[in-house]
Amino acid sequence: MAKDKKHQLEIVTKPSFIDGSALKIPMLQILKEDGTLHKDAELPEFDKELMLKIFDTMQFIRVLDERMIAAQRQGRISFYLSSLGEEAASIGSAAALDDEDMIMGQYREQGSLAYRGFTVEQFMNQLFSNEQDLGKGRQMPVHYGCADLNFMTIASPLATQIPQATGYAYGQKMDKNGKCTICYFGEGAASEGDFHAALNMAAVYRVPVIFFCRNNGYAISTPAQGEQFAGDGIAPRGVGYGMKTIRIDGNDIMAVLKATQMARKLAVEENEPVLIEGMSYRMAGHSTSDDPTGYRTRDEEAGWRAKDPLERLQKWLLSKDWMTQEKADEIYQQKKEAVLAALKKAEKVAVPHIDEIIEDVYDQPHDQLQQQLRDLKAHIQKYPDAYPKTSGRIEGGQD
Amino acid sequence: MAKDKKHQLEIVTKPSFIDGSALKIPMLQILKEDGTLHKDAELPEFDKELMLKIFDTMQFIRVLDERMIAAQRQGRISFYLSSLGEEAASIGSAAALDDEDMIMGQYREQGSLAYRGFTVEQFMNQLFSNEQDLGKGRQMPVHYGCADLNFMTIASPLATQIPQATGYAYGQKMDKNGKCTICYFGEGAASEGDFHAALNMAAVYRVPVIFFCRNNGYAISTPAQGEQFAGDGIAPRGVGYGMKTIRIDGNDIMAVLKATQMARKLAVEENEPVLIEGMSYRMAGHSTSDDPTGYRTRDEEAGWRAKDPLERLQKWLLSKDWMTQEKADEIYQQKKEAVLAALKKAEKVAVPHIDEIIEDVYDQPHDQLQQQLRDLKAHIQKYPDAYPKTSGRIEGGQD
Amino acid sequence: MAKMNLLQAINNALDLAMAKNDKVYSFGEDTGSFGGVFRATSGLTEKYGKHRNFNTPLVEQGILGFANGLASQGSYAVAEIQFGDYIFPAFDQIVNESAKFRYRSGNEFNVGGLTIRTPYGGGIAGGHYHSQSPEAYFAHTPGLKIVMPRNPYEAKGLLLSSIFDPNPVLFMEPKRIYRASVGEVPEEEYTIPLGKADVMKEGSDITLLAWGAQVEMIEKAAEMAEKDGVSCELIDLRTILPWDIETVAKSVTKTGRLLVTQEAPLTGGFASEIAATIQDRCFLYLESPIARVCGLDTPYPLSHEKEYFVDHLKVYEAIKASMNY
Amino acid sequence: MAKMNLLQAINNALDLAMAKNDKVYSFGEDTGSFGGVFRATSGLTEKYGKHRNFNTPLVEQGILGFANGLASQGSYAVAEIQFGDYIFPAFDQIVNESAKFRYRSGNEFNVGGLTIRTPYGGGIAGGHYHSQSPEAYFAHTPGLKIVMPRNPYEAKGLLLSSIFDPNPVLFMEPKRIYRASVGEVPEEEYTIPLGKADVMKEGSDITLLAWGAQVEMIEKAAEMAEKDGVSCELIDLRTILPWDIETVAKSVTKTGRLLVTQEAPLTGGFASEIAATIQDRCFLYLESPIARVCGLDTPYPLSHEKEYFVDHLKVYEAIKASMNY
Ligand SMILES: Cc1ncc(C[n+]2csc(CCOP(=O)(O)OP(=O)(O)O)c2C)c(N)n1
Ligand SMILES: Cc1ncc(C[n+]2csc(CCOP(=O)(O)OP(=O)(O)O)c2C)c(N)n1
Ligand SMILES: [Mg+2]
Ligand SMILES: [Mg+2]
Repeated sequence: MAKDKKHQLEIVTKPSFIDGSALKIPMLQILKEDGTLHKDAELPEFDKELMLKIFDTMQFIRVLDERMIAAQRQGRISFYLSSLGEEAASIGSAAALDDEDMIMGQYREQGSLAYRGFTVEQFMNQLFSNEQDLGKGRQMPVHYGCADLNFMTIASPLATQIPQATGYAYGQKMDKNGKCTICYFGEGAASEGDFHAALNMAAVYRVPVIFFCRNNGYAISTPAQGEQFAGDGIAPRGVGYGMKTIRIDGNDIMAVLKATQMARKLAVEENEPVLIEGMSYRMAGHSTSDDPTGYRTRDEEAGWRAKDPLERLQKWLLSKDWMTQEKADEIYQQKKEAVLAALKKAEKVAVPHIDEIIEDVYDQPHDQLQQQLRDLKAHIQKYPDAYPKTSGRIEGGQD
Repeated sequence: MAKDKKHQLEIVTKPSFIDGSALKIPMLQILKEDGTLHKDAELPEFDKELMLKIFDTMQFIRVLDERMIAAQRQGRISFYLSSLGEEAASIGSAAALDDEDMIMGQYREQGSLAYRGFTVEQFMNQLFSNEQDLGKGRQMPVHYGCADLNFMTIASPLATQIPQATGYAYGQKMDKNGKCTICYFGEGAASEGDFHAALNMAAVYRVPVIFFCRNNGYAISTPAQGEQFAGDGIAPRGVGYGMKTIRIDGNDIMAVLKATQMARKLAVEENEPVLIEGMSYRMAGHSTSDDPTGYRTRDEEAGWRAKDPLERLQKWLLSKDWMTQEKADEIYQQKKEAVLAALKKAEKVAVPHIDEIIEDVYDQPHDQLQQQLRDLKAHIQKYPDAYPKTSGRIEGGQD
Repeated sequence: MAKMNLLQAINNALDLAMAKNDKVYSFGEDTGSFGGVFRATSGLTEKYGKHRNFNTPLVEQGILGFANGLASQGSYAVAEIQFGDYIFPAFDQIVNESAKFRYRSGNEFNVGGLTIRTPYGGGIAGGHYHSQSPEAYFAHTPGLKIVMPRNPYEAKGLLLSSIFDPNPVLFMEPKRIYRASVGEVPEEEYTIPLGKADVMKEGSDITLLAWGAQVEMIEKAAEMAEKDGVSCELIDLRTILPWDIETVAKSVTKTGRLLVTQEAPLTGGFASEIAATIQDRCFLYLESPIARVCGLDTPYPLSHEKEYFVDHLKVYEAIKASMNY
Repeated sequence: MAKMNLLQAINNALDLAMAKNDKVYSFGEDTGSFGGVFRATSGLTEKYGKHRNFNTPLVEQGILGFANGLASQGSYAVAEIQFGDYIFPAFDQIVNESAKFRYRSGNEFNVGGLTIRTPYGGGIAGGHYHSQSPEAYFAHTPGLKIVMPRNPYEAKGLLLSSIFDPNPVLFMEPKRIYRASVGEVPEEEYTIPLGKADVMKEGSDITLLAWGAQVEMIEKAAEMAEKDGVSCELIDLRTILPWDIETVAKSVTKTGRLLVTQEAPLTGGFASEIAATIQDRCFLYLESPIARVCGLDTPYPLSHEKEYFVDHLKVYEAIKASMNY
């Protein structure tokens, strides 16, 4: 039975309206923009191997993003969406997790997936919607998913994955498997009703979930501050839900690592859901369909380029002698070649067989679906030139 | 163009997770439970006439609620939902407004409507769904509405009116008419996605709206604390949206008046949306369909009975000599008689004519609807005994 | 066998499912220890604990978002929406998420363990926000199954099938007959296959098709028509999506006439889908137009509920019209 | 007259509406000074200020909640949903609120000033979350009007009618032909009445019915069929709800055959409603079953878009099948 909360409230006799100024939330930063550590900072747990793996992954994603934006311009893929400038947020947080923790992303977290071991070939197969794509070519580019790597398939509708993460984490808690769920989303998606539902329910049920908001300043053309929200970003909302909350420099790999490591402990050991707000900036356009010059200045972009997470990490690695410039260049070169090779290979792979069109609607296609497929194949066979990608591979006559 | 907010953030180098304890919001109380004023309290603006009108309205609503619960038990109406114990919140806030401000309620704000001058006959016509009901008998009892009194028709889906209030207030702001909108809802409804949308948008657009949350401890059987939310109620959410916020004793008519008067000033003069959380208790069952003994204790109810808003006000009025016990008894008696008389009258009024069934779906019924009505009337005429409420009033043969 | 009403049969099915598999969870607004506003989940918290049957905050989109996530994790999530009229805030989670979860992931993930229970329908003086029959809103959505039982026996068997079916199922409960419909129900577990209509009674002149609470109307109307010498074949569709075209087409091929009735408004209702399909499948056999006996194209009114209600008299009149065409 | 593409025609209609009445407001995600992801609202902020054409936060249920409230206040609220696929979070505000606002209040209040604009449809390599045609989801909702234009001229006239129509209107824009469809459009204000279908071409053998972008398919298919000697009557339905039964029934009474095509999946689509109604109205005149040429009952796939697409070849084959029945 519920406690009568009211009796515990402090009483005042003079009205005073509080507002956002009642709660200013600072930002955790460990690695400064110049690549040196704050003196008194509390460091995350790490070793050389971990930091090199993170660097390697960041470099890979940087190359993949740059290369695929170009590939889209050349008309080789239909669409691309890069995580330029936000690599620390996704990769650093993935590095703080157990590989069996579930990842539920928005669409700009290719870094987390790469960190888990998704291969460059797997990326390419999805981007080219070919028959080797784990998603069977059904979704637009960058909608990755992989059950083996505990990376939930990305879907376009925004914020829907947030309450799903609460539910997934509930199952983990009930299974007592010591795992948690991390859920990424943008500050724009945090305006959706699903966000509100998700965080409130997670706090009520005390499930092991980490909500990681990438506040990158924009939702397509809409600036966060003043047009997406009027308050002090997303973090204060966590306080409202009674949830552990922290704001971090999302371009600081150390802050991301540290906060996520601590959040995971809270989640898994104390069933405390956690909200992390990572402050960052979307360096590229929203996607290849977007041109940001219509809504923001080059100056603003330049200001943020100085905070680049990859350069920052590289400087630190160099200063620590865990990396040399030659080695860094070599990694870059090697990633470029791998991406190019995989791209060339993937674009030659055929699209899925037409039979796949009715699979996975249900666990088994029902009679009407099977009939619809038969009719479609008969039609394709009548007009093979009109459907060149699939007509050549329909066997015999009408089956 | 958006400011780069990030540069204004304070930086910390040691992680610390904040939570609900970072923001404890006190409760404004002016009139104590014993009916005396807090010594140092800041009083609202009022005069004798206003306080007597408030008292009169509270007494009316108390009688109406009690009498209609009984009427439902007798099978005279199908459903009722009382505001027992929460009269101060709705009536006190309505009393702080301009009569041309829009009221958008949830369903437990009959007090606001009565304060505006909805007559006992008008209440009864709605409760009996008769042909004099302004709502044409289309909705369940207690779904009042009245354009003349600027009281938006109540609808059952929860929380939908909250973003509507934001939109309504936007129109008021654009019209520069100096009016505002008040929007009531329960702490349960505040879990809906529409709540989140509404408050965030109101803060972004700076519209003249007062969000009045009646936190009465329950949503049907679900206790607020711990099962509806884990945080410190609804007020801290306002802070998250960057909105002026205050928590008050919802059973204290003075606190309600004071907070709403100030909120209205903020809304109308400074285009500041305001969130008020009024702490109260739903003394009766959720509705006549509910029996609260299944989910809460008599003790808990008794504890709250001691905080009754009507008695509290009466004590204060008596102590101030603005009221005598005889006068109070007389008002009570008079309300009882008025309610009974109106009830007897309204239950004899016929239901709306069958022609009304297709009206107001669109501004004009289209051809198919007119055909459907003709068919229905022909059918009723074939089986007049099966549709006794309407069959007697269909003119002539098939028209 | 035991006498149960429809609510008890549903409660019993939930009980058996939760006993059988401890990854079955039941939740919704007020469904915890209180047992739900209709009491469909009563006793489950006592038996299975507050982590397996529990209250949710008041947010339908959250209930379905949570349920989708829980199901994708491998659990059986049985979510109650308090009234069918309040399912619309969850529309996106159902139509864009539940229904497309498997397809969009190429079967890497699925929410097959999801079942959504919700009471639907009119005749309870509920006005337009406690009376809607929203099945057709969902029937345009490949990936979903939709099930609507007509009585306690069917409800139990179909609900057990729905919970363990490897696809998301929307299970709509006819609340008008929650207590009124009483019948013999085996106490042990049993299932009724989804996607199969039930030919309740054979006949030769006309096929009467309904689902859920509306089945009572074709039964009563058929009784009246039989007295006029009309031989009616009665079919309960049971599953709205994917629906059993074969059984209906076979029946209409035989009788030459089809009447479909639904509580929901005519336009865009599921009766229209059936009529469209059957006129195609049975074109040469039809002796009269397929009749749809449905709600008016208005919201569900309160004071004119009796007039609005699609009762047996309206069905009976439509049978006569079809026979006399 | 000026040459405009469909987007320009819409932009022009918005411009004229805002110039005519200063209580017309336009808003949505990214629709402010940026002009929307398709640029339908570009230039409006410059002309009418940031209070009349503006961005919303990213929350469709909020956009519609806000729009309902604004319309109930007496304003003309023109809300854009960025893609038809993302309208579902607003489903409750549309189906339970906009549609029932006038009815439930006994006409004390209404949201007649509401117009919802949203691009819909496939053929743009968008996969199942940028290709849906959700009109049928709304067509089961008395109180709403649904309008879908086929070209720039129609789009402008119908949008102007929609904005000032005293009922809430869902205006669905065929995004595949936003730029591809170009035509002569008068620069001044004009309207095209809602609820009236357009008989684009008369014919005697078969009636071909479509709406929005799909009209192009019946035009192309008719060209092919005419070469085979089949005389086609072409109708653009224009308004899906309430729809123009009379015009369609009259045509089918004459031709004896009806083909309806839609982009959306077959089951539960609006073509089914049309088939159900017309088989009833024109039973004795039909020479072959009413043909529905529709999307498969699957989500809209990406790599098989061409195969999934309901193209003119599929329509043409269905014409032949109907003629040869
Ligand atoms: C429900 C829904 N509404 C709208 C969109 C269209 N849309 C895609 S991305 C986007 C902006 C998202 O911004 P944010 O959440 O901040 O993430 P970011 O792109 O900045 O990483 C919008 C409006 C969508 N995908 N889903
Ligand atoms: C969208 C929606 N979901 C569920 C309901 C059913 N319902 C009616 S009242 C209620 C509880 C509301 O509680 P609260 O908002 O706290 O208001 P109170 O009744 O306490 O005044 C519920 C669940 C509804 N009317 N609408
Ligand atoms: Mg963003
Ligand atoms: Mg409450």
